[in-house]
Amino acid sequence: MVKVKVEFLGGLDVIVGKERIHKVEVTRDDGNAVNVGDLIDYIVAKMIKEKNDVEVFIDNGSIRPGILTLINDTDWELEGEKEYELDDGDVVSFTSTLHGG
Amino acid sequence: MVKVKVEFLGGLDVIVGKERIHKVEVTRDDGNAVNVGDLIDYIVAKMIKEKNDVEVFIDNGSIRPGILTLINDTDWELEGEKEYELDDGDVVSFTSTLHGG
Amino acid sequence: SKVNNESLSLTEYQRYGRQMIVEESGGLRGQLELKSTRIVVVGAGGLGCPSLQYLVGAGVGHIGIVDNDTVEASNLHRQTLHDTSRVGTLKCESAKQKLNLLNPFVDIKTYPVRLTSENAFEIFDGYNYVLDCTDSPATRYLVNDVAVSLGITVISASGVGTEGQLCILNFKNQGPCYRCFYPTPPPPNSVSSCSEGGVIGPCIGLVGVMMAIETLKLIYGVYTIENFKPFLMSYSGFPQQSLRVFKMRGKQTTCKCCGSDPKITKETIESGEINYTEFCGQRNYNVC
Amino acid sequence: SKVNNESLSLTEYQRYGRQMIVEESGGLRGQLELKSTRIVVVGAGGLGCPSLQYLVGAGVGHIGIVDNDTVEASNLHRQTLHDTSRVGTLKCESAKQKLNLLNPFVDIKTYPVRLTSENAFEIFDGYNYVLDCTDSPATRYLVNDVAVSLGITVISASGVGTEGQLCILNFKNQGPCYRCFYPTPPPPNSVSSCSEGGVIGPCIGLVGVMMAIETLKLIYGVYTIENFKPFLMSYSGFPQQSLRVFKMRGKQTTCKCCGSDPKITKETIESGEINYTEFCGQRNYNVC
Ligand SMILES: [Zn+2]
Ligand SMILES: [Zn+2]
Repeated sequence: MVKVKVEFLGGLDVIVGKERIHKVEVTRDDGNAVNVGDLIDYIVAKMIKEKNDVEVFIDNGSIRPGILTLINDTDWELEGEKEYELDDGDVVSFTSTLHGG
Repeated sequence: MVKVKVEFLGGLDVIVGKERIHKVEVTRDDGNAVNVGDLIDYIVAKMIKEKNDVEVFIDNGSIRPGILTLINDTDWELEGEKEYELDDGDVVSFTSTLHGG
Repeated sequence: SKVNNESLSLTEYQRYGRQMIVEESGGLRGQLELKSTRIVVVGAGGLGCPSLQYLVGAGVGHIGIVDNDTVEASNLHRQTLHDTSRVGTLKCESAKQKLNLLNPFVDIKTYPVRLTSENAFEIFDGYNYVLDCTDSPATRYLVNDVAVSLGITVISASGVGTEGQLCILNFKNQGPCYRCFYPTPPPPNSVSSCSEGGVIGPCIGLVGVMMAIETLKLIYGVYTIENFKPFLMSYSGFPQQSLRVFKMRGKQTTCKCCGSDPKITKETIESGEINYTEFCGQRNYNVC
Repeated sequence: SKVNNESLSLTEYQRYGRQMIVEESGGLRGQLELKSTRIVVVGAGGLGCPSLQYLVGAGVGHIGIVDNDTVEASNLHRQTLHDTSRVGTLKCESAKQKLNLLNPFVDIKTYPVRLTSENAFEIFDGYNYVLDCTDSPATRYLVNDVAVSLGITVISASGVGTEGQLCILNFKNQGPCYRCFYPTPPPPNSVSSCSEGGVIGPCIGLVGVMMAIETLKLIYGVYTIENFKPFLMSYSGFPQQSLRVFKMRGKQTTCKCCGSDPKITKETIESGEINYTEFCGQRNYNVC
């Protein structure tokens, strides 16, 4: 079990009850360390209320293009993406890329 | 012995070699917990190079009017001022109040 | 509520539509709040120019501008509401002329005077908010004291070099005032203005834009007695842009201005008993 | 060095003195760098207006403005360089007229066209920096690709509602480009513009001012190959103003634009082989 903070920024909070910041506890049945992939599954299964909002978040089995994923304010690409093993207190942020000018 | 980060903002870095951020270790001979008052004494004794810069920082035995003191981004008035006992990792910030417009 | 019976014309709907559809703006209700709000801006310089542009653009109904300085070419890198053709003319008039063109629906009044103990009450009376865009400690104390006495919330900011600070003072008469934070003024020789310390135009400009944003939030009702926590924002432009929010002390019962036994009142200010020049120390400030 | 043999006249010294005395500006050397710098700004809207004001105020010598939109009253809450008297006229011309008055020492060129695969190379060629102040993904990819191909550093920003983002792309041809961050475009229906999503004027304005500050830092040489770390700044105006700096990936060797085997080149862009509309999906963007 791991306790982490999850943030939905850049308007993405609309898919999770309009709350930008969520504190969640995620467990794995097999007892292995919980990674970011598990957290994404948890968000889809437990946090996104409307099922047709899932496609705003997930595309083709991964985070939708145009959404940046940050682990402790760092691009997840530098941290191992879905394989990053979460620790208590980690902050995972998802932010929609903005296009207006 | 305590390891803390000390910041000099709003132009105050001029009195400490133009470096805004300093990591310092402060000890007390009597073995008691190191407080913010001790840190201020340490800054005056060890960090301010030019002795006539001390009056930029200290006035009448305390921090000069016009300088805000923050402990972990909180006004020190809420944290016990000089009596606050420092822990490893604490951040103490001094910032000159600006007046330009 | 201070919303009056005014409504929006079709032309106003079209002009403000892009902000009214943002949820945080409160839609029509928020726009009518803006329209009925009266704001006085002290100083049409590096902070005042961008604040005024966005407050007037947003449709704040009534704006006062207090400034007796004239435009200089050396102001224009940061005071972008003015222009070269206005050098030598009053900043408040230069600003008003540009702002009228930006948004003719806003009523703009100019006060081409230096704010003093004698005139401040008359100028501030009737305004809902004061923006402190001035550049000397003495004027900052005066703005604060008069606003507290009249029960007006102040959006106060300052900057020099590449840094800036912003706070909300006397929030609904419950929040701390400038003297709660700074009971004793700084020694006069420790203060530098934009003219002598220098300033990077967009750094002070960014702080002015932040003032407009905080003002809109006050008008929209984002801050309430329940959720307001005293803060001071500290912005730094170089080497990396950063914005920190410090949690600040609340109203001090011992405060001479807003505390339980205030010595600073309309009477003591207007009589000259509170002497700002003496309090802050004699020093020549070059105009900013 | 790209500093040419130009010097400053006494009038210029007086105009820029307040920023030249700030240490971070590099004094006379920095001012001459500004004077010899050529910047093209794509979009004279909510981001472009404040960026242009401060870059022109600061004395950047040569500015290009690309925009084929005309001013609408609904722009004015956030596009404060324009005004009511200019409604219906070209934004690039409206901006130029104001900016010339602000600082007659700046040479301003207008491009009243929509940026396309056909004209982008010709427009960008010769500029030192591109400011991406546009409002659709297709144009953002085009700006990026052409800038990378020409070896130009891009200051890219965007905003909607009360939020904004900013990054520096293709820094000295070593930093990541837009396609390194976003190899696949977002689905067209996930994108909202300022017109349809709405925007609070000073929130997008603050991001535009941040662009000017980043541009000045690039010109002053604050960022170097040695110290530059890719980042993305994320600004939020409500409920509390916050600015976060995310640490981002570096240049991707697999990037189709700036990687080791680029498929996106002057030839494939200009021939239309790289089809931006198809890549980003068909969708009608209302002009912002
Ligand atoms: Zn007080
Ligand atoms: Zn790339």
